[in-house]
Amino acid sequence: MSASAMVTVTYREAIRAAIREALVADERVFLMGEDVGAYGGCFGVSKGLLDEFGPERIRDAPLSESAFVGAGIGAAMGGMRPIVEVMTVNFCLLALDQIIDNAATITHMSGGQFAIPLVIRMTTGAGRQVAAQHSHSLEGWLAHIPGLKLLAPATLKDARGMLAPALADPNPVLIFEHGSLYNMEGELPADAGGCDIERAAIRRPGTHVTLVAYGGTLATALVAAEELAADGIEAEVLDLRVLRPLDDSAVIESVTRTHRAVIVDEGWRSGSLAAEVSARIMEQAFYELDAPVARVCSAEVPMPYPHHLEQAALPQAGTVVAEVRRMTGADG
Amino acid sequence: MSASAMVTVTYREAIRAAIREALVADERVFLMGEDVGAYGGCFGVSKGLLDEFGPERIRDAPLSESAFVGAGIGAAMGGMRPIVEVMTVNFCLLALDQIIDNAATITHMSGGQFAIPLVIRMTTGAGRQVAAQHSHSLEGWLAHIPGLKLLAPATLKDARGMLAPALADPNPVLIFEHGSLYNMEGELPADAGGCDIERAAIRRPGTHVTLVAYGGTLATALVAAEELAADGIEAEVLDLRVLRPLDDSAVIESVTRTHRAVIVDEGWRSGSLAAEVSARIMEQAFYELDAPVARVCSAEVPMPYPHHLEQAALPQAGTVVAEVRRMTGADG
Amino acid sequence: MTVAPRLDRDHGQHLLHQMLRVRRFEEKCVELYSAAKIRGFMHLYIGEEAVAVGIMEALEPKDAIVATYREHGHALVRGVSADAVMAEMYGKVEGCSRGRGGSMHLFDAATRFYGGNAIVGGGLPLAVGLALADKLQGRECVTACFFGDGAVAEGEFHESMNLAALWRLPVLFCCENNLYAMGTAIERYESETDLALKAASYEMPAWTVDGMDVMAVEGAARKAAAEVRGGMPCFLELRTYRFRAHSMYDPDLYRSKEEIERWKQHDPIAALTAQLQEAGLLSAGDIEELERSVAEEVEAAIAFAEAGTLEPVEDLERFVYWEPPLPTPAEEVAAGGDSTDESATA
Amino acid sequence: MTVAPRLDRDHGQHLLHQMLRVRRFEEKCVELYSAAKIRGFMHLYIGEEAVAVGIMEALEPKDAIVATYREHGHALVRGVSADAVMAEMYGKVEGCSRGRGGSMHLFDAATRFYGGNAIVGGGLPLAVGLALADKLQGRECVTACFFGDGAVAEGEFHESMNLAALWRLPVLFCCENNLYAMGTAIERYESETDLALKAASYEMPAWTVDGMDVMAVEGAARKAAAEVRGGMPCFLELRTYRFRAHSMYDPDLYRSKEEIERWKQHDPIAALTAQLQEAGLLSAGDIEELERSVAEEVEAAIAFAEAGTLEPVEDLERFVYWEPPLPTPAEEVAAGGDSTDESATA
Ligand SMILES: Cc1ncc(C[n+]2csc(CCOP(=O)(O)OP(=O)(O)O)c2C)c(N)n1
Ligand SMILES: Cc1ncc(C[n+]2csc(CCOP(=O)(O)OP(=O)(O)O)c2C)c(N)n1
Ligand SMILES: [Mg+2]
Ligand SMILES: [Mg+2]
Repeated sequence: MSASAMVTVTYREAIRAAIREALVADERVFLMGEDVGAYGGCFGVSKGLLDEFGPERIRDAPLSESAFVGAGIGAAMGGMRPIVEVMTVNFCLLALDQIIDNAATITHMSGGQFAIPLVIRMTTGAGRQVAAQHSHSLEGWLAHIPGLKLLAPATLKDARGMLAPALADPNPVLIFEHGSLYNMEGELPADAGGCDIERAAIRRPGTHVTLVAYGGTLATALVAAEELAADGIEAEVLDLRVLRPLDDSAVIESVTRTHRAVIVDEGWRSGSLAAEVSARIMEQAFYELDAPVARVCSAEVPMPYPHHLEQAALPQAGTVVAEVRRMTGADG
Repeated sequence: MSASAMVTVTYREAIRAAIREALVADERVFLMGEDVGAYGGCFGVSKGLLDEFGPERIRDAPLSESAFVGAGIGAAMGGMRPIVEVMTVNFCLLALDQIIDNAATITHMSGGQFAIPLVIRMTTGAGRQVAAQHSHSLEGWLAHIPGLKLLAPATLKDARGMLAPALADPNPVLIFEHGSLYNMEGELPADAGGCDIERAAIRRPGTHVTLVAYGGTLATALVAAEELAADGIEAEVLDLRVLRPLDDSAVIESVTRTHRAVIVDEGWRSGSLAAEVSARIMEQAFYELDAPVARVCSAEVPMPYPHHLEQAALPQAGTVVAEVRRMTGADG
Repeated sequence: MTVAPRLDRDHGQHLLHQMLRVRRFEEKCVELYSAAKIRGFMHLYIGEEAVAVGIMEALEPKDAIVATYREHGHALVRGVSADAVMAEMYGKVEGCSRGRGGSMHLFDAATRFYGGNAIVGGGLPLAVGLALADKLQGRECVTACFFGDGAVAEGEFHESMNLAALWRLPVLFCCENNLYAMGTAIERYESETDLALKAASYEMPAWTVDGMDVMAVEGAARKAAAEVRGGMPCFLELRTYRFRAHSMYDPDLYRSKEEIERWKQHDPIAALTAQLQEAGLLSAGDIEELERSVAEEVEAAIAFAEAGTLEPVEDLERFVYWEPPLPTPAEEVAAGGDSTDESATA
Repeated sequence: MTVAPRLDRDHGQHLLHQMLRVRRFEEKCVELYSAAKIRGFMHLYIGEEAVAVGIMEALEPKDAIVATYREHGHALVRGVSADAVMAEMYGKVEGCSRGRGGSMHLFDAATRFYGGNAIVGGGLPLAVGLALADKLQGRECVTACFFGDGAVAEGEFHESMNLAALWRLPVLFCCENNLYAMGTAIERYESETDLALKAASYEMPAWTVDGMDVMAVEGAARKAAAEVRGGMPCFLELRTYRFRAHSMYDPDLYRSKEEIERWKQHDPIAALTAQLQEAGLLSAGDIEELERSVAEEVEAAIAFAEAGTLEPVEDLERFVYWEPPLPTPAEEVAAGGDSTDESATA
């Protein structure tokens, strides 16, 4: 297979390839988390890696989120390059003290003496009827914490490319994989490598409105944009990619051209990342706006189990379309 | 002492009086937390209560934040009215799974079968040079969670009055006491009782700009307002009081009159409650604004120990004044 | 600890009936899952029925239960009707959690069934709190808290054990040791696999019980519950095994077919059936009758669930905060005269 | 476990010197706190010096240390200079954490001193991770993790003990049992106060040691450290007592004056002094000389801190993310030839 050949992969396989590559490239890298080994990862991401790399480097951890996340921090300080998998974002609630008070803080608190080259991966998001305790979408909320970097790969390229630069980063980097994306399939160059982990990306250019999305909502925004295009409304879709530090210049630059914005965010509306984006547009592009910035977020309810209620709680393309029509006066 | 006599009390004493009253009034009420008993409470709030009510009702808990917060939830479901003290907001990071996945969720997840009449008190905020791990201001961040109610008493009256209605509420209510307020002294009626826990309050009327504040930043906003008044700028100071559900109608009503707003918030800027308030003004009062809404928040840094850096990191009245001058064109 | 209660015909058949109810109910659930009637995560209790059935025998209606996401059996045996459980799994308003919870979040105030908790270890502090409430209110109740072996590794286990022992709270800790936490075998995540030793380090009485023997479980539970009512929390390690995968998503590749087959030799239902037959307490006709009544109950539950209603989308944001009393689904069901209530908690 | 190492003149005086350094340093800190030179929370180690001094004797420069907010002693004895510690408490750039951390957050990369953690139990997972890094990189190092008796109640203690024992990580768990967690006596928050039993439930070797006897601590530490280097984590319960209040804010009303006085009879410094004198290994002149050199060190540290610089406010947001190598304050100090380094880790 030539270097530039394209291969068909899923999001899951892209992540696995990135982990595999990191393990091969650097002896200091290891993967640790619940069921990453014998089970092959709760979502099958690490399938086969135990056989290839053995139990020291593909390390099944007890149900002890606080301790193994903290151990990842310590191992990073001790010279390793751990990839810690917190099975899903829901369980990181048990490890937040370690993440916030150690990972995000020790570099500063020590006056810059210690780097924390740690990567924490988590599956996030709802949509599979797994109800209130298993459907959190907390990445936007965690973006509040200084000292952390947060990434949300929404494309195959990002799934494949974000891990390497995250591991090379001397700071704790949290990568959020949206559960609905694992089976997404597409083409990637066989030699696809790292990508930048600093900038937002325009996924669809447009001139009438900016749809800001990330992770699980990128697809929603793209669907909405297609629908709007049928009406002659050209929406620009901006994928934040990096949730902290936020690439607000990309947002401002786009809104300065389109004069309108809708933020599509799976987090609960109040205190969402969408609120932060809205506030930054307020502060940096108020005089550019032709209409108030709108948010399409999750309903403020613990996720209900039934399909129809779950879908009603999640941001839908139809709602985005309706918001845009309302703000462009195209609704009647 | 007649019923309407005024007494001089501190914020600490006002809270103690409220706790005492609740213990006397209702056998189901008990106080549980680290060092609430023999030590008298980390900040002296519960001093004397152990002697008066005994160790069953003033219950010293082990260093086990997750378990005793969860036990408070269970006890509330079991018919009690627990007041759980998490010594400081910093340590609630160890109990967030219980707070988010049980306290905030069980009522919904059970289809409305179970009420959770629980009160959790925490000291919050910085300003005492206790450095990064002990200076968090997370109440605005926690306001993201549906199912919780969050209160921030910033006055003696609220310190005295918020507990009773919080205990009467069938939902988990978190009360955040700002550490800098405990020694605040003033007058209260001897028979001061409960107050509403639904509405924001105007602490100073004004016409030129709305300063939105809560908890520890109310004093900052009031100082700024005084300074602005000397320049002929009349700032309205709105104390949010309730961080969830947010009384946004009060915010919108005020901004509709003043056409300008600055939000003063001790939380880190990105993803702060101030962002949410700004976004709601954007959505509900965009066309009323004469200038973009501004935020004065904490610098995005784990709190440094030295006094001068800590003060530089915290929202200061001078910064608020400068923001207002800038947006009113009064800065030169 | 295998003080076997007296095995008479009625009691023996009652235990068998309860285990069969769980087994057949869940077997149907598998079909319904394939038919996409049930969705989300679903965890089967098949193979472990003796645990819930044996423990519940020692509980009274005033007692409380806290369970995990693997709790269909506990709910059914406790007396939540099969109708309400099935409707819940269908996401219907008539479900025991009004359809909001699904398989992992069965709740029922009427039988003091406090969930259905899907965070491993997350139910333990709740159980401690329920027991504290009972103690403070002078009620001589037991709170039975079920959790897996995997939960023992969580910090909340440790904190909860200490609180319960320190404050002498009436909690019956029931550790369902099925030797695996998802795909990780216990010896790969616990440095000390004798779980009773953990309890000892909190000064809490503890016994290890053959969780495939319903009579042994009942005996241990009765003894432990008596201690608990006397004011001393107890810990039971119930050695059991799940015959099925962890959840419907699990390809079950981390353990051998032989191991599963070996354990199936200890099927608690087959074992009790044989024991009763040997003792002449169970005829072929009895078995037929038990199976028939169970099948009827399950079919009725499916019909009930199918006929149930979906919550209107306009009501999406209800129950985020508590609403003043309306009749709960469980109360409605109870008012309709659900007869499994008494038998289950007898 | 009191295998006393040989008590010769040099070694005995060295131990005494180390304990005196901590004691006198902290006594000065109290004055400086009253003078508002030091602020925030400050927790004194006075009375507990034998623990840090004895343990550090068993450690080598390649080993790592994780401590709590009560860590002045650990830092000093480990070889972080008194200058750097004092400057840190003054919040000066010359401090061992550049002034950003203060009393509770002493860090020093040069001596592998990983803080200074003010969340009770929060350091334990870090220690496990540091040990894991050493093990994976084939380094035969010990990570000594200090924590209080109160931390034993936290879930993180349990999770960390299990991880270390399960993976056989070279962690030396040093539980400084001073009988109180703030104002709560151990029997009021632990159902089982024999903490060695906790370790047993993870299959981890454990000893209880008289923490007021520096020779006993050293002996136990040497034995345990040897085990740890051999690949088996160990747990030491060091029975000690703090003579002062929990922190500068604590009115200390939860224990009796008599209890404190009784413990002061076991002052580790007085005890070693008497022991050395009895054995003829310490003259009045020696004591004078030790006190003089310690006083000099402390005075020099104060002068150093006073002369230190405050970080410019413009630099407020530095170090939130890691910056490419500049010489750290500790390296600058080390380059300046700080002589306590060798003696402390010898
Ligand atoms: C805190 C937490 N971490 C991880 C998970 C994912 N998870 C669900 S069940 C399970 C295994 C639990 O094993 P065990 O406690 O033995 O119960 P069993 O499923 O065997 O009944 C895991 C890892 C979870 N639900 N909660
Ligand atoms: C998680 C957490 N909860 C509460 C506190 C507040 N606090 C600080 S020290 C302390 C007592 C700790 O006691 P112990 O572990 O015995 O250590 P000691 O202070 O006696 O050395 C408490 C409750 C904290 N720092 N962290
Ligand atoms: Mg299990
Ligand atoms: Mg202590």
